[in-house]
Amino acid sequence: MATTSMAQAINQALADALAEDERVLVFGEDVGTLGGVFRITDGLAAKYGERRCFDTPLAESGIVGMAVGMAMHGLRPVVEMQFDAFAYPAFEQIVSHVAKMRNRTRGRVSLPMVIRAPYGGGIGGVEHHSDSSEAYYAHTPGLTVVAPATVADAYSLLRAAVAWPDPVIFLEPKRLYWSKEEVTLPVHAEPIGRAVVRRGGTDATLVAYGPSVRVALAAAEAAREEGWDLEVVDVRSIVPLDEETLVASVRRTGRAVVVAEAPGFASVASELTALLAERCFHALAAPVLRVTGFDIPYPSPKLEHHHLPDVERVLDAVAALQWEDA
Amino acid sequence: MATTSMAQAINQALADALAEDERVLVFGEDVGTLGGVFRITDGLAAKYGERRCFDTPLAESGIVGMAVGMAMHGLRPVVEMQFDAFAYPAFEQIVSHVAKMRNRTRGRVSLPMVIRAPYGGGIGGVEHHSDSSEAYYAHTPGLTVVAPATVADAYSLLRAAVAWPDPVIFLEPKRLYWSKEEVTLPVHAEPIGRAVVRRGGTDATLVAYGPSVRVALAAAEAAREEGWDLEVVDVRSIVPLDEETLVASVRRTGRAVVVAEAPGFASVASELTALLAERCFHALAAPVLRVTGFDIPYPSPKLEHHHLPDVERVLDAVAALQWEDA
Amino acid sequence: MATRSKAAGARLLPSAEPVRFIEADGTPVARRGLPGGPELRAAYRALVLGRRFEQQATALVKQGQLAVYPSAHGQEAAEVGAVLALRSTDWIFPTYRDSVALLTRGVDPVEILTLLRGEWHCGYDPYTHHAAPQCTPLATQAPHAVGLAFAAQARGEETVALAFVGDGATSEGDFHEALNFAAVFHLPVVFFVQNNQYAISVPVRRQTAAPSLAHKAIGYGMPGVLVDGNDAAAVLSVVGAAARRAREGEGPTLVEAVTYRIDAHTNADDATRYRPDEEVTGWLARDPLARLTAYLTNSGQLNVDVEAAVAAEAEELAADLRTRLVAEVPPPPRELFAHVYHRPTQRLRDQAELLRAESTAPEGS
Amino acid sequence: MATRSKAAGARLLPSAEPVRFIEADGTPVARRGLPGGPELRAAYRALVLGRRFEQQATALVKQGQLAVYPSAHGQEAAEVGAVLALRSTDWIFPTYRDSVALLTRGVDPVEILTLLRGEWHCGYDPYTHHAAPQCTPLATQAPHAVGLAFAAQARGEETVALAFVGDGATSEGDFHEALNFAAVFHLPVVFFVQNNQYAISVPVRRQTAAPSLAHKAIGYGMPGVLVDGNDAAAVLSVVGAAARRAREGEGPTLVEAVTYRIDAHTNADDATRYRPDEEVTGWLARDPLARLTAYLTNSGQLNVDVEAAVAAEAEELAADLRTRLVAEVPPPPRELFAHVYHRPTQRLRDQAELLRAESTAPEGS
Ligand SMILES: Cc1ncc(C[n+]2csc(CCOP(=O)(O)OP(=O)(O)O)c2C)c(N)n1
Ligand SMILES: Cc1ncc(C[n+]2csc(CCOP(=O)(O)OP(=O)(O)O)c2C)c(N)n1
Ligand SMILES: [Mg+2]
Ligand SMILES: [Mg+2]
Repeated sequence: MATTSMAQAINQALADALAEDERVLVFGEDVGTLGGVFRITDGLAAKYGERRCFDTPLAESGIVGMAVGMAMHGLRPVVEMQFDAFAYPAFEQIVSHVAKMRNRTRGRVSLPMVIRAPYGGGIGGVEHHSDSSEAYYAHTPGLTVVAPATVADAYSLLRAAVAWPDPVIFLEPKRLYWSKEEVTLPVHAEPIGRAVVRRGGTDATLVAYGPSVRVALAAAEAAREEGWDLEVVDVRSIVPLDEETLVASVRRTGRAVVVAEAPGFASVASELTALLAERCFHALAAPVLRVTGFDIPYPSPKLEHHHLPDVERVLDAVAALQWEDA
Repeated sequence: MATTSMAQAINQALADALAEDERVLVFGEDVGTLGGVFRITDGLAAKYGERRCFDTPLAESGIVGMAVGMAMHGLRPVVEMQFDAFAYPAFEQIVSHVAKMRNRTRGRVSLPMVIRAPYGGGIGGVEHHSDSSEAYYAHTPGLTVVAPATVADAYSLLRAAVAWPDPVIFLEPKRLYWSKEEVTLPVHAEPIGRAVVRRGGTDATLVAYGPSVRVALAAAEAAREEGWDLEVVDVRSIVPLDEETLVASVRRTGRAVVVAEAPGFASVASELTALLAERCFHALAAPVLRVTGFDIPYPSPKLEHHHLPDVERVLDAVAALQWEDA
Repeated sequence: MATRSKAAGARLLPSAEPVRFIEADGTPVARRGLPGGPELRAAYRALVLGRRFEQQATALVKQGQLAVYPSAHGQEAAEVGAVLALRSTDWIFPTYRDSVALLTRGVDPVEILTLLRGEWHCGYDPYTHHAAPQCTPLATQAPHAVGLAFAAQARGEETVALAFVGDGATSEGDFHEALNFAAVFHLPVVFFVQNNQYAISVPVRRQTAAPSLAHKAIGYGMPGVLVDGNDAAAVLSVVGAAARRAREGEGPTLVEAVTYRIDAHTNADDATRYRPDEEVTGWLARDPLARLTAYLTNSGQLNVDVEAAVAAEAEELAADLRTRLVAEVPPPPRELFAHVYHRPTQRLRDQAELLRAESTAPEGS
Repeated sequence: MATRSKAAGARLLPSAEPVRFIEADGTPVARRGLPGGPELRAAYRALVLGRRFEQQATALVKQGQLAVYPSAHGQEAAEVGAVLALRSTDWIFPTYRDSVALLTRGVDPVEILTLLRGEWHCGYDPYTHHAAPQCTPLATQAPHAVGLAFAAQARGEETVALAFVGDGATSEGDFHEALNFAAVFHLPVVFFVQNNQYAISVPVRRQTAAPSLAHKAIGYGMPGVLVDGNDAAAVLSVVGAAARRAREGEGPTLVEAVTYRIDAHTNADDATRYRPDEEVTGWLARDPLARLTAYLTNSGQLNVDVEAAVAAEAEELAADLRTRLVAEVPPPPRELFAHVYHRPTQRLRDQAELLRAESTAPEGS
């Protein structure tokens, strides 16, 4: 067992994909010579050459649009958006083409491509460096949206994403880049579309994905002191969503809190809450609650800790699950 | 009382705003000489001059970005996106600037501006002409998102939007442009942020906005035959949301169906469902159900009727509200 | 950035006047460079077929058979010339306006009209024809052409990618980004701008203050060429040269074809609201088909037999289109869920089942 | 589109060599057009203060007082020259890199650093200083400058708007759209591109294949000017002329200031990964402050007393900044909800209440 960071795992996944499949290309802003501002593509240009890993001019719509044309013609582009807020210039390409090409052509033209973006907050980044934009993509039919929470998943889900026949938005929780696990790569590739129970429990279910999984696990740990035995489900793949695993857990525990960093309004957390409330209606002892970012622009570094869901706030929500009714 | 179409009401609202406030400007693609592809700005350039209502080069990010600069410096731009799917090129300007400028500057720089877009389907439009993009905006803190459903509201809410101190995304249900009402303009301006009960009822609440309000009303009418007395709430302002009116209605009826045209996943309908499920938990006799567009790219004209929520589908959902439990 | 000299730049500027081989009345400007008989007769045939197709499509709109039709009447020489200058393995990236280009490429007219008939978003197989789906969001197809050219080059092909772009669409950010990427990566792309003088109602002088759209090329370090878009011979030659450059590894070219949209933007548009009739009349006198016909006839390269044969072929195309189009049925509703992903998600399967159940439920239940 | 002549276009092209008034060693190239003593001494002062500010900011990063600092070391002449060429009522639209421009505009250094200290997104009042918030999403400030210029013109003001843009940011679609809008509406805007040779790690030759960035101007029908960005006198003069043109109703200008980013992109960046030390050394020899100092001293326009006074002022600025910055406290958490809308929505009031309740709850409860 080696100690591996999430950044290393993603780097390794890209390297292995480049090595195994000559159709794979990695490009974006500063991903070549520099190896990316987070060093995720470090060494790839040197090892696989400038034709396989390279820098582009500074234009995100151009990057994604070019990837569309490449994917149409037999390549498997993996592009990096430097931060997820800097993918917004590419929004039209993503929504109107990336998401729709297969459907538009009745399945004749598919777009096997991956758009990677470091996402989420908690790193003390100035404005525009801490957005969580998964809701925009999750709401757009045709996109596959994946957010790993562990080092092993970062590797295996990225490998799965590169091999996936459809375009994948791959959201890398940037504050976990330097988090480490004992894991030897390559790990067996988990298929896209399966949630996982990270921790079994009987009293209530915490549902989370990406950077919030750690918060949920820490909250579950802390909840033991309060006498609550909490289950934690890691969604992993937002689209397609593994409803069955989520529903089964909440039907069993009868209570649920959804934890996510993005502003809560009209969000992925709204969706998870709505569907659990609907599908677990008869099993619920309390309403499904949400702990999300506030409905505000992402705050400055010195204020972000107020905004981010933390253990305390999750425990407060758990406490509000009407235990007296039980 | 005059018979007025929604298109006329919006035209009149723009004309009255131009007449009353010289800081108001109307611009976009084809809004000047042509009067807009839906003729919404018909006659405005002729009446108020080319400096108040004019055509721009064909670039939506430029249009919205220019409006930001104007709003910073004392004007009140009202821009038209030709169709809501053609606002996607402006997404970065909208999310990273329009929505954030006031907050960024601690309230010093506000952006009183309106982005109008014909939205929704049902007009037999080819690809990209029938999107419903409200979820993208509703999820973005800092934007006010309004969707009128009636001729009178189209007038009064647009007047309120132009006078509003914050940027407003004004979504005009294009398939209602030619729908008419007996109404004499100007009508008393409703403030932004209030939902309205369009039809009282006791058995269940239908929650809708924009083009779906008509569907909900028609369904409520049809439901009488089945012996159901349905209440219909028109959300009108998605952000800020009048939770109290919605919650009060559903607490009273104990049942709810949310109707919206956009794909349902991670949508405004998800939010409405989640919050009603949470806040009305003890009053609910059945889960809050959703009737939305499918999670697919908007279909071609000959297939769109399969996709759009219709009376039958709403009635099916109402039928599924576990009446046997009541 | 290669060199900083003004001269280096000026070399990339377009000529003052558009390249023209044949005058509006059919008189050849010069013989040098003029494409030969077989090539021009092929263009003639494509022009006739293209125009007949357009007429038929317009008639079908009137009959309610098409949801909408954006006509390229007046622009046929540009449409035809650009496509015939390419190899059939070269890719084209057409817009909603470029149905004649697709017809010239050999796409079945019925499949071209699938989109406008409202049955599906694209009726033809892009791979069969090396033609991307007709693109509606303006300028967004331009970076796709760049990416395809990149992939072709990476795969060692000689493929060229040609992106059709309207004058209005040159104002979009994607146009800028695409040209820049093509130039920086030195890719085999031809950006073919049809300046038909209008973006719906907005005239090109309100679209740009530049001396010409072709002048934009220098800002990317690629050559810009102005060509008379109503002269099929000139378009063939200019696009042919651009494609040759691309194929020989000399990078992208920006071509501006100066032409005119004779009809309204679409049948739903009323062009009298924004342009005078005289303007249209003036351009009708520069008709691309009449021009080529006159030249070929005057120079003895076209006789009545060929003319009659092509006319008959055109009528047959129109008749066949009418018959087959009305017989077309839209895809079954379940197909709405079939192509969103490589296989439908559980959620989509549930939604498909809901729809199926509705349609099989007894009426009124 | 005005005229179609090649000449009409070529007039808009930049000169082959950047405009330069003072050589790197302080020798004047020519006296003609050289700004006078008072103007250059003001520039000298601003350069010294700017450089001292940068040093202090870099030191504060090392002490953990700033989250990040993107230094403009090496670019001070461009920063200072562009601002001093304007009137104080003209608006500037700076990026994250343009703190020295803000300092030159008179913004309190503490307020400049609010952003980078992580306390709020913008620390100064844009209206007090006619300076937009420092902009991070690349090129997005350019259309804002266009809109502001439009509004100023509509209100009958003489205001000019100047947008700072990096070389990398010229590749973004918003750059293209902004220049086009400014030219079509003939607005009083100066697009001031600081070509500091890199966009983080990407050199400008991978950003564009154009002869120069200034060559892009012709594609919009506006003049493009190349200027030595390390020569404060040249920048003052070129931007001054562009602002004059703008004010006189002659429309926008694109200025490319050729300069160099001596430091890494930010403190978080490691520039040795993508550029050789010699390159930096070469540019250090063209230092903007040394150049102006040499010229002013050699020509007797600067004496040791003035030099000492400015140096003292710079030290005072740095000391004051240190003291006041560490004393700064971030806004109270409730302010997170105060400015999202003109008044908080019910939802935001609820969220503010949640946060308030948390902070007043007894520890561990
Ligand atoms: C991004 C985007 N914005 C707006 C539209 C709506 N629209 C369709 S065609 C058109 C005019 C296009 O003009 P031009 O590029 O000159 O092409 P032409 O129609 O003349 O062939 C507009 C504004 C669109 N399709 N895409
Ligand atoms: C839209 C967008 N994409 C990416 C980034 C990330 N980013 C920040 S600075 C930078 C390089 C900018 O280079 P340039 O425009 O030359 O300005 P400089 O930093 O050299 O002053 C990049 C890629 C961003 N801020 N905005
Ligand atoms: Mg046009
Ligand atoms: Mg730079």
